[in-house]
Amino acid sequence: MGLGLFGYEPEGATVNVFERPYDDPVRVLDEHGAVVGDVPDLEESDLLAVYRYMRIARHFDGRAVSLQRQGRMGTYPPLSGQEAAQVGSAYALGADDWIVPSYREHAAALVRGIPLTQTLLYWMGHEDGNRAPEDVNVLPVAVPIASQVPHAMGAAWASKLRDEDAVVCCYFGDGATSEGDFHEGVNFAGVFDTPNVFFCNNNQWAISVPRERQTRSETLAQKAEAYGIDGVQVDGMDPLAVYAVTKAAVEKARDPDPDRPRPTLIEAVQYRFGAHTTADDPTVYRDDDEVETWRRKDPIPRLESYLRTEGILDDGRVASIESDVEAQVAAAIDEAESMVRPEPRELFEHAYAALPTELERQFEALEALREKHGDAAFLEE
Amino acid sequence: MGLGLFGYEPEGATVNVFERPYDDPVRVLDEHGAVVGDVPDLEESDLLAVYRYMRIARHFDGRAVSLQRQGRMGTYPPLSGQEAAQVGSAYALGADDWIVPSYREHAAALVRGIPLTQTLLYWMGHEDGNRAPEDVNVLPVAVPIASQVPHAMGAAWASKLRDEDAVVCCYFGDGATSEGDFHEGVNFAGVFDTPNVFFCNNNQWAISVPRERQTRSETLAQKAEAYGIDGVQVDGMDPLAVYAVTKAAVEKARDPDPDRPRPTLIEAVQYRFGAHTTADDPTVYRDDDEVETWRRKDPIPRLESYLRTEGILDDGRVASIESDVEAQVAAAIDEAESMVRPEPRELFEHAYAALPTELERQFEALEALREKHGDAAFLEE
Amino acid sequence: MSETQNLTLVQAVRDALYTEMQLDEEVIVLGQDVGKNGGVFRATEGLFEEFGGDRVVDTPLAESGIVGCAVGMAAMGMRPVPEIQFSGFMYPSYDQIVSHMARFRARSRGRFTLPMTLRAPYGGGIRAPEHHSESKEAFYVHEAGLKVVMPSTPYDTKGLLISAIRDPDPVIFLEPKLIYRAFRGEVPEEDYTVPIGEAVTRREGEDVTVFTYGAMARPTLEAAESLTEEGIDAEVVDLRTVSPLDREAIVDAFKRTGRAVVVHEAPKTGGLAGEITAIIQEEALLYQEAPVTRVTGFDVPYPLYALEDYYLPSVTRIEEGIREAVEF
Amino acid sequence: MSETQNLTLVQAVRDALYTEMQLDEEVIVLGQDVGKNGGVFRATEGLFEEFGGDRVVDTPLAESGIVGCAVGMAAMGMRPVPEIQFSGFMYPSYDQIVSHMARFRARSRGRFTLPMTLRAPYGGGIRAPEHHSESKEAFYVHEAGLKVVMPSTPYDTKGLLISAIRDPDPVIFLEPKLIYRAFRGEVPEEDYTVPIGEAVTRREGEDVTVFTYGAMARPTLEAAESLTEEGIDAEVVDLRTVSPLDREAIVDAFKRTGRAVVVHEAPKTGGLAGEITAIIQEEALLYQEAPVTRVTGFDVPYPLYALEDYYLPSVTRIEEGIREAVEF
Ligand SMILES: Cc1ncc(C[n+]2csc(CCOP(=O)(O)OP(=O)(O)O)c2C)c(N)n1
Ligand SMILES: Cc1ncc(C[n+]2csc(CCOP(=O)(O)OP(=O)(O)O)c2C)c(N)n1
Ligand SMILES: [Mg+2]
Ligand SMILES: [Mg+2]
Repeated sequence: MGLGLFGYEPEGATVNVFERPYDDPVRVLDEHGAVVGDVPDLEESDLLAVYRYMRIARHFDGRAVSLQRQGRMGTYPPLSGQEAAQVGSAYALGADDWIVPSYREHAAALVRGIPLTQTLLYWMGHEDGNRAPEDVNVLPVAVPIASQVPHAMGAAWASKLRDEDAVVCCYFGDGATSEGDFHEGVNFAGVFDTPNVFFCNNNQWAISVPRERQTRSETLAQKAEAYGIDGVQVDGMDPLAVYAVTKAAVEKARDPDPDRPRPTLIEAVQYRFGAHTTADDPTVYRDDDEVETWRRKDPIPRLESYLRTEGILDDGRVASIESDVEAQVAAAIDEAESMVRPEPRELFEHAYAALPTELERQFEALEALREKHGDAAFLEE
Repeated sequence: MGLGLFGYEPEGATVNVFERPYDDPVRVLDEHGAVVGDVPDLEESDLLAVYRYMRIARHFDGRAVSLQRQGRMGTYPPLSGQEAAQVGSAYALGADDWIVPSYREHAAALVRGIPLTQTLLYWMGHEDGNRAPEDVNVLPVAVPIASQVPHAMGAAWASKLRDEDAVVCCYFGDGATSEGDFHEGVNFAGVFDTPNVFFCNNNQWAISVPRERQTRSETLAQKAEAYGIDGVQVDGMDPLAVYAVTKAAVEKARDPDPDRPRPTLIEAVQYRFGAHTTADDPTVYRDDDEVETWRRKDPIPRLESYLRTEGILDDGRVASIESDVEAQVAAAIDEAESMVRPEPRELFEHAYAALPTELERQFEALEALREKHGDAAFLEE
Repeated sequence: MSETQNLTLVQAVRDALYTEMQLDEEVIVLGQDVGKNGGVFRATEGLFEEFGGDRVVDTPLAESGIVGCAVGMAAMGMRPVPEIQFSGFMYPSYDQIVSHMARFRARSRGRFTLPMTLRAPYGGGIRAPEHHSESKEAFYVHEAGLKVVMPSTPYDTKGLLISAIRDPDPVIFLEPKLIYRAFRGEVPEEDYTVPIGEAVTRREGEDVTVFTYGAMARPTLEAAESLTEEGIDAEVVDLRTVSPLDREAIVDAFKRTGRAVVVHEAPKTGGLAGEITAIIQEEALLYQEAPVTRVTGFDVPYPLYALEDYYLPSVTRIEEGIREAVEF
Repeated sequence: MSETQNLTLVQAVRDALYTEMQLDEEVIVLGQDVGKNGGVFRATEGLFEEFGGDRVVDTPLAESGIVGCAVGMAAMGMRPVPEIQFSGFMYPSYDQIVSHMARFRARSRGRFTLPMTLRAPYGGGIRAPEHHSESKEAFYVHEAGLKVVMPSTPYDTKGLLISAIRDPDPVIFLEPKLIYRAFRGEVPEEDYTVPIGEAVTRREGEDVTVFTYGAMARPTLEAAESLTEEGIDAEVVDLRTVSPLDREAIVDAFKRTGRAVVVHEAPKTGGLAGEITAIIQEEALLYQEAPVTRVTGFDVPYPLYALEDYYLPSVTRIEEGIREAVEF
């Protein structure tokens, strides 16, 4: 397998990423990008892709926040600081694998094939933004916290029952671990030994509630004990460590070792640099100092510095990536903003496979009113 | 404190009941009643009381099952085999402490002061059976599995916030640990460090679903890890071990050690000898052999044999306890059966503190119908 | 004509499951005690032996987990049929039901559909403990995206359950446990469907139309029969599906008599009788000759069994309700 | 007369909490982000600083835990006021609400009562993400043992919330977040109560009676005002409490005009408009001159914000509904 110290080694090596103490996070790069662990076996093009995705995510995030400020988009949940966790993990999945996101996984979704335009549309209030293209294995955004965890388990169970290879990676936050659905979903995964990766984005805060207030357990990774599955902590701001750990978990889920559970709970320790959403003011509940401390762990300069050291990046390539990224995000925004407001029919269209008569009538009544009064009759205020 | 090896020793002894491996259950008496651990410091009268309560519970259980068979009672959940866990734990509580039961804790409720007559009435379908006498600190029977766990946490929190001394002991089964409410309630207890004892009656089965199918974790006690609280396994068919462990947990909850969490999760390993309820046929899903193996651990002969060895019991005292117990249970049955069917007004009486007009009208309509047609109008079929 | 069997309602449930599991590998049954034990009401009896533990699955005791994982399986195109042991234990999964099961299609604009059927026995009258007698169909009818079916005969049960399992949308299938074994009916051995969303007239009548469904269909028919002695000729319409309601059938049947009674065991306030009344008066007020009478459970928690006979609509109460509508 | 302040509706919420916490030590506020953050809508702003972390408590992210532990505290005689951040996130606690909060008194025959108040902002129109715009009061109205309050003015909000906190029974207090800051009103500084269960007439009128509550009260009043130009004189009744409904007020107000419209943003089928219609026709059919018109949300999942204006009853839609009732 070649993942060395961090790898999942079915041959029975004694040092195994799943046998570390829960409070000893897997690390590959330190805060300055110096190598402090086993570098996963990635091609140069892959390393560049990871870097590039993180840059897109960061730039997208900034643009989205300002679109919201300008009234061109609704409430938006920023992800800055969390790029490594999202990109590193999503990049470790195979083509047929699935992700089951919460509402903040724009970068993971992008890696898995959701166009930026759709993410924008979604936060601009268009239902279409939540429709993954046919060949993209991403379940819709789940807003009720932790409610997607049982879905991920069920999807993985379907894969197992059908003798398919797909592994299902579920994202959720530190706050989500307090919900009953987290417990029930992960427990099911243990019992039915489903090919799941439960990826916890521990960004230290659930809106204003700090991690210590969610639970008294020292780590979130150790919650795996309650389900008899593997649990591991990783430096969630180290894209290579996240990649390595997720890869190991995915491989174990796909090709199970008879002695190990297929499911893994990964706690990716990280920080959200910005507000919870554009509706939130984090200065009310947390100190600038804390933010500064975590900003020093920023995953992007970290990987960039490593890639520069390795000779994979230099000023010129960085500049060209930068302008590509800007162009790509700008194009997505243009496209999203050029979409027309959906037709009212869309309210009804997908409630059922075939519209019940009463809904047809309600739609007709709406149309009659539009006919009579025009759209202004609804859009007032 | 004097509990020795099993005790909670705030002075900082190194061997502590809460620092055992999760899969090493606390034991005091072996299956034959021989002493294999530290006997808790109990007066002779207390030992006899524990014995006597267990005998009442066993006898009551048999009578209740036959009342149901004879159509004199509704569905009833038997507890035979589980007397030690219920009596040993309830007996360890202080006068002001509370219990929060599920539906099978008739023996624990009895120890805490719920008259047998009320338990009978409840299973005979009378609401009054669920009204604890004013001075009895027992919450009503909770039928939805695990839903009482957050209540127990809230009650303990109230005690803490009011600077009171009461500890709250919550009972639930092995199956209950799979529910979200177990997770949420125990997690809250960890975070708010409430004076709680979470007492899991692991009787190996949740109706037909075996313990191994509930969760992949090796023990239920280890689920405490997920909440940063203490977890301990105890031989749930050893009344003295149950007493000792519960006592330690209660004392820790009441007089907290700054270095330890107040809440404890106790897994009492035990077996239900009979059916899940009188509506269940366990032969469909479990082997007689298994039942036989566990019957050998029967808590009653075990304690009896210890008490005989200690000279506390002899044939004469056993016989006199036996006839007392029979008389007591018979009297309770007579009393319960002499209760008249509640009046229909009882349907409405306690829905609200003051009956809303519409409910008053609904009641009047019911009475008018009774007036006109007599009770037969409702009781047909 | 195909062979028929003489089955109870619960046997018809089992037969429908068996039939669909035979025909479609993607159908799996999951829930508490549905496997080796065959279900606490024997609705899944023998399926575990027939189809094995991968298709008839005993789950941990966690309703939100059961419904939630079925959502995930269904999103992948399987046809899970989760069972909740009693409808009173559906509430822990309420978020999964209303936030996900109902909305996955709309949320994903049809990319993901949920061909799942959530079964649960509902209703009172069996001398059961607390929470085992609930009839809260209104909780699901108010949420768009769900279909809610409540059969009253073995024939309908099999046909409707097969329709539910084949339906591209999620269906909640509430089974009247009071009449699980109350009587038998002829049920074809083959697979057949009864369409979801169609009411059926169980008894024709001239004077008044009585709407009901599920376990209340029998006492309602009994009341209608017995009132012929008093010269009252009541029509009885069995709704069978409570969401979406068969508005056309309701309005047509009402217009023929101008008088209506709705019978259900759910509490009155916020129950379906109110909705049906509203439909009638919004579409047929000018035909209305009397107020719609609601014969329902009372607005109180369902009692323990010593008082349940007073709670449930009895034949006498239904008769009174019909008289009231006729005599107005 | 006591001093008054000019407050928004959300400030009135805060003021009620502040007032009761001052007066009664047993009142505690708990929920997600209610502490240091002062609530995502600032409904608990400053309370943490004033009363400390033992009485204004940030909880873990677990709704069933929040409601369930409040049940336990209330059973011990405290008066907890749990907040659920949005009413669309009450569903994970649905079992605690309907199986316990509603039934503890009845179950224990009055030994244990639950003087708790569950607060949640409800309703649409604020351009919020999915699940943040729900109006599903009907889910709670169908369960006996609960009271459900939905205020529409700052004055009522403070008075009703104080009543709720003092009520011996559990109250669900749904706050119209659309109008949290839409306008201000005079609110006494002292403690005062507005009785739960009493509707109020907001506008007298001769031709038709319009029933509404919560956030829809404003557009309804606006529609009523604007229709005077057409010579239509509409009465507007604000229900304020939706469980128990003020049947007397509903029936009396209806009898005066013989025509009614019910306006709510909840979906139509199974919504309160149906129940109100049923009440009217069961008590006042002979006064009825037109079908009761329901102006409600549609029977679809609440849309993302690009379409929400089409979903919510607008002034124009309400006007049309009133015209329909008047012109029938
Ligand atoms: C069931 C539910 N309760 C409450 C909310 C409101 N809410 C949205 S995000 C959030 C905090 C989530 O914290 P966490 O799980 O740590 O994820 P993060 O936002 O930090 O990524 C809350 C309380 C919700 N969406 N769903
Ligand atoms: C929420 C809920 N789901 C299902 C049931 C039905 N039911 C009653 S007891 C039981 C098994 C409980 O097992 P366990 O927790 O181990 O307790 P035990 O009965 O063994 O004491 C089930 C599934 C219920 N009462 N509540
Ligand atoms: Mg977080
Ligand atoms: Mg058990």
